[in-house]
Amino acid sequence: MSKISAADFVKAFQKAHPEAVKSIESTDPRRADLVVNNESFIDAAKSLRDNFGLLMPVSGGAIDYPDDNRIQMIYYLMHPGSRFMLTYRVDLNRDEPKLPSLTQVWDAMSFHEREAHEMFGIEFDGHPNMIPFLLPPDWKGGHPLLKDFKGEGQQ
Amino acid sequence: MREPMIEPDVMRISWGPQHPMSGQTRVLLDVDGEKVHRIIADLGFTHRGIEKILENRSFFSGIIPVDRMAMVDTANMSIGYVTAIEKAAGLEVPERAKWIRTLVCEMSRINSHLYAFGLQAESTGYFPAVFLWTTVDREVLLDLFEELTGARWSFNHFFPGGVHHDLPDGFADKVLKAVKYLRGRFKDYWDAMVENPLFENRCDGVAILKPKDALKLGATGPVLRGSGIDIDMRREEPYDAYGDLEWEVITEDACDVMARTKVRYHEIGQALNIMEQIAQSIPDGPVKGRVNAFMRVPEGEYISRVEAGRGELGFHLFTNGTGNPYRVKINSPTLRNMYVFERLAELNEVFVADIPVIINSIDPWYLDSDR
Amino acid sequence: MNSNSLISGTLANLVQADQFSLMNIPSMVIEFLALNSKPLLQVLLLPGLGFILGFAIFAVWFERKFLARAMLRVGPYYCGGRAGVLQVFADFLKLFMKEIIIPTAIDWPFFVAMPVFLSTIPSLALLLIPFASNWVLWDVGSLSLPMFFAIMGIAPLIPIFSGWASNNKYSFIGAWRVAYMYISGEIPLVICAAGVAIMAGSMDLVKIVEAQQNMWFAVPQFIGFILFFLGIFIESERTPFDIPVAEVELVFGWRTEYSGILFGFTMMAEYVLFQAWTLMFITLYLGGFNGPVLMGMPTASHIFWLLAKFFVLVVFIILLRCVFPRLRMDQMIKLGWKYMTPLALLNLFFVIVMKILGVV
Amino acid sequence: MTEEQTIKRAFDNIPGSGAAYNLIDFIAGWSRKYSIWPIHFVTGCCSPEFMQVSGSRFDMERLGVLPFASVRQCDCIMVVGVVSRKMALRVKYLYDQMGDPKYVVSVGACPTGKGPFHDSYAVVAVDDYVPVDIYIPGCPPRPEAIIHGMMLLQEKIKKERRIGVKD
Repeated sequence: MSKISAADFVKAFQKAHPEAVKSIESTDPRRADLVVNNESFIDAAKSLRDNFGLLMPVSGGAIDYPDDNRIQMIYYLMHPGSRFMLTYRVDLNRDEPKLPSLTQVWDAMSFHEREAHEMFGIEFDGHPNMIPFLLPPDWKGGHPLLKDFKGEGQQ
Repeated sequence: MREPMIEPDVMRISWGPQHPMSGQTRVLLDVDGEKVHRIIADLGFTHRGIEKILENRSFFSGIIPVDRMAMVDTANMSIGYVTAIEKAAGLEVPERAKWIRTLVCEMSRINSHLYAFGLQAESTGYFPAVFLWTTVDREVLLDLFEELTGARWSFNHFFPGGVHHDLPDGFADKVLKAVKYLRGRFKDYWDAMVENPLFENRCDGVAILKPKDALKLGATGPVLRGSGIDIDMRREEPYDAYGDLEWEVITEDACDVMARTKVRYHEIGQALNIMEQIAQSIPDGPVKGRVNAFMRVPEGEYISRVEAGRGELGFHLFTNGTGNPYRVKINSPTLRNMYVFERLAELNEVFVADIPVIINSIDPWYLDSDR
Repeated sequence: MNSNSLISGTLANLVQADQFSLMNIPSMVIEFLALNSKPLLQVLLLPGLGFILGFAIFAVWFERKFLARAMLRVGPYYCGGRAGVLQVFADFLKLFMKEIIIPTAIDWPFFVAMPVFLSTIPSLALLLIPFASNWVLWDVGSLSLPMFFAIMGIAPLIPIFSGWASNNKYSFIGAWRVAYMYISGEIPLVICAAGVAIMAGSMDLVKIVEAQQNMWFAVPQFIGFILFFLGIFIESERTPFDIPVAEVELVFGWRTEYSGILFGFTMMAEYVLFQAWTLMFITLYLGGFNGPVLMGMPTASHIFWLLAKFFVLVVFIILLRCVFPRLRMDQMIKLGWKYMTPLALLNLFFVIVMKILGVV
Repeated sequence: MTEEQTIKRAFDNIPGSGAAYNLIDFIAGWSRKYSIWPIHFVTGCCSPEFMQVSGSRFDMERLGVLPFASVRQCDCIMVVGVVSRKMALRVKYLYDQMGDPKYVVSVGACPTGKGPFHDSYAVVAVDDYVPVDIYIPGCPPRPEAIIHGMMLLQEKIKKERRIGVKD
């Protein structure tokens, strides 16, 4: 497993995919943060896995910013060699958030995407089995983790 | 529930929430005779919406729901959240409080591995003798918890900036006595379980997870270390007193159920060593840092990664300057291991009788994965 | 002089003498009892109902208390005195008064009948076992050994029917696990028993026991002894082999759907099988009722010796329950076909060789 | 006219039927009291406490309370821990599948009144789904509290009148 520290990873990725990167930085030696624009989301992820060695999917989740009308989807990846953690983010429009599913690159993300679909209403196209994950199957109470979610789920 | 379609002449068994070995989840097995073709995990039975609850609670009272995420492993759950808040607020924790935190975390890790041991023994059909031995040994630790923190399980003993209670006097040699007793007991576990030929041929070569697959599927904790990869958050990102104590990361490279059991066994040995070192040489000093129950935290994002009993537990804290966190993303270890469990049916041949053995080698805690 | 003909004899001559008035009913009863006391005693008490129920109740209580001790805990304590003696009565009485649920999609005649057969058919086999040379309830002479295996051949069919009838996926898997296990476990036993019959020179259990006067068959046929001992666990589904009723995987195996007293019957039946096979094991290999005669009463001391051996073996077998984990189904079949059957044939070969050379 | 009343009416005129009822009540109460078989079904985060109670130190089996595996044979659901919406349906199914004299014990603050998750959208109190007999407070309740709860249940079972008019 190649040992590449977070800082050189940032420089190497910046050089390899200048057009895909919206913003990239590494404040902490064990953290790296990368925001990608939507078009090159999948092939940037493929190159992360193949030539940058980020083999290990840790988790995935979303966060809702109602005031500037965007939902940010975050994927947490880990580099098994040098053990730093990359937060791989992409911004989506809040009204109809759509995203190609990342299960084609790391298939362990299917659970996390099902949860993000339920909690935030993000559409992942190409997801193998998009069935209810945490909420009861007959849930009609909307998407709970959105900021404008009102009270108890109605049956 | 629109589950994926069933193939012809295959029987789908629902290993429901009410099942002696299923815990709080439902596992759908596509079974043909004794061989299992596909496993579908149906989680969410204990979903309490902790991430939503934390958004309208202050930092201090947010520790209570996080504690109840994995009741068997309370300390390792709350240490994650508390470390994230301390990073956000830039608090300094006194030295003695760090050592007490590490002591409580290691005792909670032994507690959680004892749970895994007991169920592993019972799932191979041991008629719950060994399982009830683990409850006896857990009582020793619970008495220590009760004496130190006042509660047996969810004791929310940590808070951002220190620890609520200092060690009562005479506590250190009680810990040493408990360590000596537990070491003797674990020799019995080794003979009763790992050396037992019947237990061996029920566990050897079952559910092999090669290192390449373990990484690809995102395994964590003893499941990952059982496949020979030595990733342990206590060494990658040392928090509290793990930096200045001698212990090492355990790995086994047999990649099967027996390897994971052995990893947990030796990790308990390491935890006992740590407890012994702490009990003998804990520094003096204050236990509480600056206490402010309604503290304001500067805006920003902070990530903390701790090693819980079941694997790497991550907290991603988003703050907006008010008293409550804006959003808390919890990366739970069991969710990652449950995905590994789902894919195991495709990696190697699995029988119906092996399902409880495999589930307990992965040692899931469904409240932790459902949050 | 068979006892059954005796019963019809007294009634016949009374009826002929048309003194059949209500007056002499009591004298008829007394005369009937006097003549048939021995078979009545056998049916009601020793190898019959009293022994089976008594052993079942004792074994349930003993197992719960003994294994609770193995788990470092106390076991049933408050019910009936300080040792939970009446705990088993409380359980069975509660099961009597529990609602028996028969789901609609169930093949109910089979579902209801099977638990009753389950405890009655194996107890038939129990009647063949000689408790003393003249204390055999069902005296079929030289047919007793094959009759035992014939009845015990039917016993596994009942769980298969009940598993199929209860229309539940878990019990379906449990049912054909029973089938696999008994097929692979029963054949070696029959071969070992054949070895014993050849060495004793006859199929009659009483003669087999008498042939072991000076040396028990366990010594010359040690392989058969070990295999038959293993067979007890397989046949009565004790722990290393309780695969059909593995609580951990299948909720309760083929007994999942039974509630109320039907479940009570299945619980009791487990001990009847265990009893029958252990007594057969003692009769074939540990010299049945042979033992020094105590205080001049040969029959009573024979019965005492058989029961003593029986209880020692029961305690040992129950102890093994908390020492061994359970085998997987394919390991069980491999054990049955690959190891037990060839070993049984080897044992048979040794016995024939010894018989020809006249060693034994 | 419920089934009990018909039995009572049929045997009223026989002298000594009152004594027979009391005897049957006593035997039924005694046997059901000492053999409560709770189901092996933990719904939430109090499950380690349920293990410790059925463990070796606070042995529940002293009272005759033996956790059983299958639904049909059990007569008591111990709802141990938080009950989410999805799990509440399963509690309802189980309650319907059990044989008749059945009781529900709600162990812990969460099934009683949503406990520390009072403002969560996914947690329900178990009262809305199944009739509860005994509530045991605590989060998690101490093992002695759980055993005390089971003793209260035993008292309640003993005093239940089964045959005869339910006054």
